[in-house]
Amino acid sequence: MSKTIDIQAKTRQLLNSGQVSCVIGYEIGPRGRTRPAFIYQPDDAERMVWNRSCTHNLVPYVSDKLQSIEKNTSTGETETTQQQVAVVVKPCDSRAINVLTAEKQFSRDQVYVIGVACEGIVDGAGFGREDNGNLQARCQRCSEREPVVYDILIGEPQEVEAVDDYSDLDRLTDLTPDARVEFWLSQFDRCIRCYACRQVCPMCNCPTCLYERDDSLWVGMGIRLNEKRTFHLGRAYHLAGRCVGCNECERVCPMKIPISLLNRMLEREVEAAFGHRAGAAAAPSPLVTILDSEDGISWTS
Amino acid sequence: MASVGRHPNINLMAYSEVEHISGYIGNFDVRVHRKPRYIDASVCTGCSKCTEVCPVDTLNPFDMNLGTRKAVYRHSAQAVPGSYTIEKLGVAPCRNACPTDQRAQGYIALVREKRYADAYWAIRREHPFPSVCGRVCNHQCEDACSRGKYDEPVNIMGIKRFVSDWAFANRDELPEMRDKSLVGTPFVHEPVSTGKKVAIIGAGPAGLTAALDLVRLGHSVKVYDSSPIAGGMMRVGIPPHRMPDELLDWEIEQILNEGIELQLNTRIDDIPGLLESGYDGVLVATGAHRVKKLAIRNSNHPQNWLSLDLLKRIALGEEIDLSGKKVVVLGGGNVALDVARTAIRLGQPEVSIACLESRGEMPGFDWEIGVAEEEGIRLFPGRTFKEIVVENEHVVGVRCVEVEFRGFKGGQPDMDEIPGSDHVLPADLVIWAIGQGPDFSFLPPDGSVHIRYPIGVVTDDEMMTSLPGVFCAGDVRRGMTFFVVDAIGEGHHVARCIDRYLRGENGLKEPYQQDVVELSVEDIETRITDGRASNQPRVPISCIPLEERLNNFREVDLTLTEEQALTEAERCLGCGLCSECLECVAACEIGAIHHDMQDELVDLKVGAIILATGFQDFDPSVAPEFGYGRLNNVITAMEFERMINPSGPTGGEVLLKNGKPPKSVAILQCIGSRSEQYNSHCSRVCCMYSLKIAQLVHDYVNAEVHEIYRDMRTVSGGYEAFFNRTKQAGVNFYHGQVTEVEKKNGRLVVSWDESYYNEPDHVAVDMVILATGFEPRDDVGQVASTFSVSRSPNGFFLERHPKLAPVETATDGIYLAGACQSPMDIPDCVAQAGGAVAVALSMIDQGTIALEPSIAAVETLYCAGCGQCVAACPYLAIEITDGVAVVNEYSCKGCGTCAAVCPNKAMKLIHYSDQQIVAEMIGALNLSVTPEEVT
Amino acid sequence: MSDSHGDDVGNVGGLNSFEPKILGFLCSWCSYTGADLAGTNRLKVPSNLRAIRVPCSGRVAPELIMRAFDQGADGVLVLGCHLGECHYDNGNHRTAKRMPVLHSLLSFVGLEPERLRLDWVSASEGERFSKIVEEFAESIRLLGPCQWRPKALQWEAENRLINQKGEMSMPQVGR
Amino acid sequence: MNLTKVRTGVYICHCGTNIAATVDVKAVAEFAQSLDGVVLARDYSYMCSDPGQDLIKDDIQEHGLNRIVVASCSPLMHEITFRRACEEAGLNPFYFQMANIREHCSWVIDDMVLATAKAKSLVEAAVRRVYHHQPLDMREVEMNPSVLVVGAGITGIEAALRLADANKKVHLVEREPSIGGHMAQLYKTFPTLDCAA
Repeated sequence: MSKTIDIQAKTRQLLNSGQVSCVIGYEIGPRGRTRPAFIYQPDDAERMVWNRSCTHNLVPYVSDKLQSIEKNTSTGETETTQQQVAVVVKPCDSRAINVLTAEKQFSRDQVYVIGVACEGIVDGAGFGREDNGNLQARCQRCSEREPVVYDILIGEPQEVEAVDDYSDLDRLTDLTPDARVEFWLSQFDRCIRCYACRQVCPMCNCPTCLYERDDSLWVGMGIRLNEKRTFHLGRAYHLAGRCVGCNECERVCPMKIPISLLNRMLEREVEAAFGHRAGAAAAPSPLVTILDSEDGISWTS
Repeated sequence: MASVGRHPNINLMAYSEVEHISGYIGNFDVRVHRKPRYIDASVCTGCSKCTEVCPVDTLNPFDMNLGTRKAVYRHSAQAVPGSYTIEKLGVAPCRNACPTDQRAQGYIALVREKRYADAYWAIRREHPFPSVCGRVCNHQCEDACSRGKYDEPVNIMGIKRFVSDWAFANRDELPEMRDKSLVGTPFVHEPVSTGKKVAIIGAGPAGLTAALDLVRLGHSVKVYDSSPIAGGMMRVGIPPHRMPDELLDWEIEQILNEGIELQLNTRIDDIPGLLESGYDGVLVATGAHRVKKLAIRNSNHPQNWLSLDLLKRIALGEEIDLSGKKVVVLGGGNVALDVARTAIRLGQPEVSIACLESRGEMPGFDWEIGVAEEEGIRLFPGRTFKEIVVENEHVVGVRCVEVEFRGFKGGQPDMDEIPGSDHVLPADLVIWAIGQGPDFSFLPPDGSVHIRYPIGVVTDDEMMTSLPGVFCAGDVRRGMTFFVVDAIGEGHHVARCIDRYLRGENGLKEPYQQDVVELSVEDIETRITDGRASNQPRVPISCIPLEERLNNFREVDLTLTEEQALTEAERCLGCGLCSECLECVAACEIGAIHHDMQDELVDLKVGAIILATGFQDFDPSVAPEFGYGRLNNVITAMEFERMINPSGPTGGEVLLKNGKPPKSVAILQCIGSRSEQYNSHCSRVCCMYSLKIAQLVHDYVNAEVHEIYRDMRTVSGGYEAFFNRTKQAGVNFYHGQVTEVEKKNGRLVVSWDESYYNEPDHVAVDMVILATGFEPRDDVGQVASTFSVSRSPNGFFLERHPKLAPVETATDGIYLAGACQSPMDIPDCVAQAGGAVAVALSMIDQGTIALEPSIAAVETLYCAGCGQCVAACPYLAIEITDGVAVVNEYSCKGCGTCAAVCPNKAMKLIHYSDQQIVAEMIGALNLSVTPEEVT
Repeated sequence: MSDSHGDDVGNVGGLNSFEPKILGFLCSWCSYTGADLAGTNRLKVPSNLRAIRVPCSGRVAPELIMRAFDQGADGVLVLGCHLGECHYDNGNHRTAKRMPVLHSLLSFVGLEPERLRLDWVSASEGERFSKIVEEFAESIRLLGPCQWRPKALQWEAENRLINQKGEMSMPQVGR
Repeated sequence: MNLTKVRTGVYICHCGTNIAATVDVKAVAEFAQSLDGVVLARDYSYMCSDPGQDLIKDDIQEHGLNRIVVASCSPLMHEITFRRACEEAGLNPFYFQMANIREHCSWVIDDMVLATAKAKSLVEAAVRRVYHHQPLDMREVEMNPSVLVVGAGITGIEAALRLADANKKVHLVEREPSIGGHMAQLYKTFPTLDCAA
């Protein structure tokens, strides 16, 4: 319980001091489910809560909240102090902040980061099915229990021995190419292009997504199988070296498509080739910078 | 050539290289790196006076290493620009390691030429006390000497002592010191007075060095010292058996003769008073003469002497007799060793040394500890002193306890006493030598000069104390007793600081430090095999036999004999090539030589670039079958060119190794060309220049000429006639492919096969000339990537089109001319030069240039401002302004990398847009006509 | 233009002498000039290659390559200048870093690794160009026609998510 | 891209026998005629010759063509020539695309059928691409009149002097302390054996 009290106290203090105009955190919804909360007034602070179902990655909301501030400041009020937004982040979410600051979506001093030492989120969180008691897949293999970037740390990060051997990928890499085609076609076939995965992803910040345009240069508007496959592969490639592995895309997918397999395969590939871990530091993705000598890549087939 | 130097439109940048270019046709930004000549080209008249005094000889690459030249040289007889150049490879490690920045390689090079007087003055220009440092220095220069990586370092200290002793011996006939100007300042006959007065307290190494430097800078200097003789620790700290004092007195006398007032027996107590009484600056250089004692029982008993007191009384000539006494010297450093070896000479008493450190870690020189033991001094290392045992007012011993000592931490010894190791060393005289500290009593009592008690006076990084105008240098500043050489180093530095304080910005700057030369073992071996350094082992310092040292203060170490000094000087590898002996600075009357010149970077804006970087000759040493390098008198064509050239190394005489002209010469063609192992291309010109060589040999050397050729390629007008003229002149021609050149009974036998006319397949001659072919320069790859020019299979630069664009490259605005594009003779080079100029002019004279419109363009509607394109652009042509990417139209060259990395395809490359490429792709893949009827 | 996804599923090439359709992206400063040089030297180059000229290999976006396979290409060959010789200084560095990542993504999803190849050809390497295209065409011919596009269309036809009876089929979730 | 507005002219070049020997130019022209947007497809012996270029200019005027595709040699050779031809006929030079059916096709493929098939797909690719071409103008940029000459051997010296005499500012950069290069080392030079200085 102490984390909730600390977060509430911090929220009240930030809002009272006027340092931030909005605090993004978690609250319990009317039907008892944990959901994102946007607190503007100090006395709403007690709505803030922290429990083992705080699964949502709140970083995507930061840009929207900052935009809304710019709007009202630009309407004539001479807003001198640099208005900030506060956001509650788990260790995996915190890496998203580094990636987005590297990609100039907002500057680091525009965000007051409330880092929480995470003990892992329970499986089934967000859907009111928290009963089966074990952790989400991403938490079982996660050993980074302290956010990489925070202005205040809530709670004591414990030392956790967890190994990420990417075993979930081996199941696929052992198959023959044809079997893999079959597997993925069966998965993509179920996709209904609702774009939930894109909406929840902090890295997908394009104004109008390439795969939602009507010039049908890349993908038509229908839900033909090769178009769906192109959308998923294209999005996976765009996340290479940028995806922080918060796995929200897979959680929210109504059709249960194992999207994280694509992202984690690329995560392993980029780490092996360039020693780059997305969001570990505020650095651009290695795919855009020039080769330096120790990159593992000497592509002369 | 001369017209190039004087043409108003040509900005000639010789001795320079292009480091980087960017931009595009019509608007190239070029960065040129100008290498330092160390001679002001605009001032140098080419009078070559500097080469007359330069002691360093090196092989002359212009003469294909047949002749030698000096370190300061003119590139060639008709060089344009005609200015001389000094070749420096960098700072020699010995100079870099020396606290006084002494240019050891300089005076060693002068000794090597037996110019001992010049060597002495070269030392004295920057080191006032060679006799002292020739004897007692801790010679860091020898530890850093590159020779140490091969066998043993050069005996630099020994050579320095030899020079100073020689100068002392010949001091009456010594020529006047030619160049008294301070190193780093332009040459002046007499220093120009600045009207500033400086008072220096303390006539030790630091004080006197600073005094000398300041006088040479034109300030008037007065030195005060409380003791009756000048020299500080050099005079009272070093006993006569290590340093006879008449040498030091002579050196101090010479310093004073340069216009320095010395007032001895004067203790200055009122430093602010000096400033008021007309001195513009004061330097405190009083050293560290207060001997320390441990506060143990009876340490103040009269039979406890202080180390410096004994040495001072000896220095002032007092007769002391310690025969029959038991003397114990406390302390393990150099001062303790000096005291012990002095004591044993005063009547052969029983002398022993007791110290804290263990035998291996005693701070004194290892060699001197050994000598002390030889002279009968007993060592009791690794113990501390508890009490001076006194019985009926007489000292009888020192109670000690053994310790396990681990060095000093924060000034306190870190040790553990070994229990039960208590014992008494019998002694009736104890001499303290555990360390010295500065005496601060003369400083103003109001504490206006801050000190860090007990260490030393506090100074800022301009060596100034807290009292403005009062400077401090030497042991009084650093507390710990250092070596004489460190004090001299501080003296030089504080003199520069005072000069800057007195004269503001036209004060003397800190010297610019070039990088240090690092010789690999291979470099060392080649310098020895080239004969530039001898292969002799190091000559050690010898000393007088043991018996002659008893009860007298004759100097123990002997100086090197002249032969020994010369053999040692021969061993010096000459690391920096130019030895920085600075002889040339004085020799150049017009003052054009500045040894601290620095590299320069010049930025230019140009419209077009013409590459005419040329070729290099094939090096036949990689082809053993021709015998080059293996057999005498097998030379390359360029070596022949230098020999027959009257301004060449042999003055136009073609000579064999034995000095006689050859009677028969063979010229072998296609060396390194048209072969699978070496270069596959034909070098085009060797046939013709071989004919020329044949005629020259025939006419000037009147020797029999045999030319072995595979094909006689007389490619353009007049060449066939030239071939016929050569034949008529009586030159013998054999067709064939040379297989080997061997030495048989004194003559060189060339044999070949594949002969058409089955003539003889071998000939015996005196000399063989190899017509070596052309190949790309070694660094052609690096030059190609600097100008982003691609290369043809044989390595030369690749032209845009072999027929339609021979002088252009794939990049607009960058043109090729001459042999850098492929081997060609002089007429072709001149023609290509004209061609490249014509194409360049045709571009430039248009005034404006039309560039392809295919550059990047942003659809701001789709741009998320993520900046991935900014990181991807090789030309930094994109910026993010208010959240959206903006392309700089002029620096974008249209490579399209940004269009590929943009996740949202907001970035478009005009004329290569995604839409156009996808359409092209669909068309290309619509193989609507499948060739069923493929046979 | 609308029939850009023309269903030419049928004429995938004669059964006996399968002629692979290979799409080439050639950078105009080095590999395109190298290809021209192969032509002027009359070297033999398989006819399966269809070259598209791009200013730099850095221009070849991964989406273009995925679109090529989607369009029915049997093999995609990207040729650029050797590292360090790029006319645009370091444009080809991005290609060198991007291709292996794209390559592993596509083979992870089932495309045979041999169908995509990146290589460096300089303006004077005519023989190297013809050797690379020959090797590549031969390796694609061994693999046979690329099933990437046809499989997707055929899979979709048989396993329509909502079958004719209107029930939504939810095959077992692959975990 | 509304097809009706695009009127493409396709020209297949024989290049003497260089192309016609292994590519059935007539079949390719016929195939081109059948492509969308192509109103006119011809084959001619030497497109880069003046009559060849006049063919294009006249067709543009007479048939109101607004796209031109020429299937002949490498664009690195004659793209500029054909662009100038379009420009002279009043058509924006960037409404033009080339298909390389010589260096990439006829010269490297022996089998007539395969070469013709490849030529056809290259032509189709060019035709489909030219739909999307935009009218563009070359960018005008000021030229800096000075020249950098790297290397001061006989070639560099000759170039520098010529440029300087043409009143251009020359920056002559030489690595050695003096100019002269290899020639300065020579005594006499062939064939006239005159002095090398």
